[in-house]
Amino acid sequence: MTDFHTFAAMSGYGMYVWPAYGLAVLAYGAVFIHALIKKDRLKKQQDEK
Amino acid sequence: MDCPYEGDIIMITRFANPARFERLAKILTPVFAVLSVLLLAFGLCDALLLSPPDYQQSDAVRIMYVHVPSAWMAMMIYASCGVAALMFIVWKHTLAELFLRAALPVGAVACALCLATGMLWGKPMWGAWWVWDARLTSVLVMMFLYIAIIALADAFDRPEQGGLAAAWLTLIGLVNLPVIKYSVEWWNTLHQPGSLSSMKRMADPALAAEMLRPLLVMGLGLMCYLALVIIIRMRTQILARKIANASGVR
Amino acid sequence: MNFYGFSHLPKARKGFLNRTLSPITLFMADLLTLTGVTITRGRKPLASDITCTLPAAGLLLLTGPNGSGKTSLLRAVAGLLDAQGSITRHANIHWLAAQPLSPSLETPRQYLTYQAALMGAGKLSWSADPFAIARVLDTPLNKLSTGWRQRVKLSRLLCAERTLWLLDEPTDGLDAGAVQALQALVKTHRDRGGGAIIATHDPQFWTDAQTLEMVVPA
Amino acid sequence: MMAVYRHFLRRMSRDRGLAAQGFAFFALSMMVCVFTIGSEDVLLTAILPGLAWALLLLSSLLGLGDLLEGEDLDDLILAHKSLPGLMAAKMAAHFTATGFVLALAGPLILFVILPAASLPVLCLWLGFMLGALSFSALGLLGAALTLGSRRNAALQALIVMPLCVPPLIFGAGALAAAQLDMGWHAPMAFLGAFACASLVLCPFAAAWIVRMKVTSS
Repeated sequence: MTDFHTFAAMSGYGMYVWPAYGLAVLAYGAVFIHALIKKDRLKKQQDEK
Repeated sequence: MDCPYEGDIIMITRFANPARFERLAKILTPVFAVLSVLLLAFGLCDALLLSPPDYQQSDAVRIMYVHVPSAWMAMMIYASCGVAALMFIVWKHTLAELFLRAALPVGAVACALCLATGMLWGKPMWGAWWVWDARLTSVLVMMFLYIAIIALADAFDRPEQGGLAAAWLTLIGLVNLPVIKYSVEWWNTLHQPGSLSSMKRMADPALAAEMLRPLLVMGLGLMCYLALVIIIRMRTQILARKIANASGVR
Repeated sequence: MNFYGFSHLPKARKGFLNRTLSPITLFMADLLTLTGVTITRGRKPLASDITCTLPAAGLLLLTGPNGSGKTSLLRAVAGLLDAQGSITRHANIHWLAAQPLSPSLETPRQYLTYQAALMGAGKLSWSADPFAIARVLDTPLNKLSTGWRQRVKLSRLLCAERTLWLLDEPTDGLDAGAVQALQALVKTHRDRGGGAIIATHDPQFWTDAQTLEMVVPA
Repeated sequence: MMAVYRHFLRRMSRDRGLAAQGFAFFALSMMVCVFTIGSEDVLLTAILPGLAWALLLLSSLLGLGDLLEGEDLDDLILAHKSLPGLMAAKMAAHFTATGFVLALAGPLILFVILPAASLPVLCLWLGFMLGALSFSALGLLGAALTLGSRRNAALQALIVMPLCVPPLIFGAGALAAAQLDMGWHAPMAFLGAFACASLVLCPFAAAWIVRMKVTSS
């Protein structure tokens, strides 16, 4: 438990390090998911025809 | 006729054919998917757990492993867009336009992340979210250029014209970016010569091998990942054009 | 233009319609050849596979419903629109678009001087005035009616000497007198060996002309 | 070519309306800034010259909407003059209608507001002239790029402003250096170089873009 806490604390910089990684995961993930959703929607549109 | 460039032109048109691109993309998609999962998984572990904290910045240095790859990708995507723009203007390859439209928003996201993570790194290190440093300012200008190009590409009733205008602006930006970077650097040395040297040390520390490794792995992983995204986006656009052609709407 | 003996003609000529009526084409040859011309707008073909020639002193009417590509074909002939097939121009052209002049603060004199300068004709001098615009020459365009602005636009034909006239809906907004003046002007032009292509919905105004009936693509 | 330029200028300035508007915009913005910053001489001397540069850029964006739009581009393309030359005439018309007037009048406004001793006259005028020239050249490029688009004005600002960063930095840098009694010739030389390069290149690029846009439509 303490191991996890020290890891999460990032020697006091946790409030900067984790948002940085969080933002990156969110933004890059969103780009990927957005691309997939758009593709699926078009695929469906094509299949309907 | 004896044309020394014939081979090159054939090479270019070979891959500029959307059907051939589809075939290539079908092979590349799984390759990039697997590579990016492996590299990013290992890179994240390495960046967060295995690599040592910096002796000066301690664990805050771990922001570097998302910040620097984002900066690389923002620049690399802009450079490749510049090449695509040139190809589109000179040869009018549809695929070049597709690449531009697919890659620019991705590059803008990378650029925005570079700025955001940079701010998150700057606050604990320099005590300020934003410093008017040469490097930061020129990346900010690049961000605005990305936004301008994307806005321009979508601002026309006729999409071909949007693509053409966007290609031109990309090319002009490609010429102008070094000028901007240079002017900003020059401006900065006039006003605050102190911060530049210290900033340089922070941005390019003489990296130890244990820190260089996660950086490179993350960089490569991000490159594969974004290449995957761009390929998916390009295929989506090809699909959209096919549907538009089939329904007779231009 | 050297081939047709234009070079010895001075570029700017004072009131050329009054002074000389020398032939402007020395060889009675074709002014324009279209071979298999196809125009696509977006991905939709507009005019497909058009082949025709315009002889010296010829008049070609482009007729057809809206959207059949009359304007696009004229623009392609003028070199303002990319087209497939071959378009060979043996003459210099005069292009008059269908859009009416914008009602700006400019006077017709200023506008025509500008047009003459743009077409490399040097200073404008008015000795021929078929459209009777002399009395409005210094009235700003925004004070003129549409019909008068159209007359001013047509007067551009006198600003510089060109062999092939491309006129898009030239009779729009004209009264009977002005239409007659235009007919007379085109006739004089043709008598001297010049040619014209006119896109129009009123083919009855023109006699002794070839007609190209354009159709709306399916 | 003079007749063509005069026509462009008439179209641009709508019988000197644009120049007056640009001047009024410049002066009014200056006044608003003084009201918000406060009227202490030290503060104004430090801030206003740099601000004048920013306002010069903003006011030279004013005339861009009408620069190519509404003009009959067909006539320009078919003209018996080179299209880059005509584009250069457009650029010159834009400069005379907006930048030139402001480059003359802007420093005058500063002289009125600020203590005269603190202002480097030559640097101010030269910089404003060269800066306004480069803004007009880049503005022409922006107008060519946005030709035929929707939501024109905002887009033009978005495109032109990032491109205008170098002349802005060089010009404001020269001014700041001159105010501090440091050498301002180097930044001014850079500004001149940028102005020359953009004056030569932008008409060609704009001509290419305009021709491509018209003929491919």
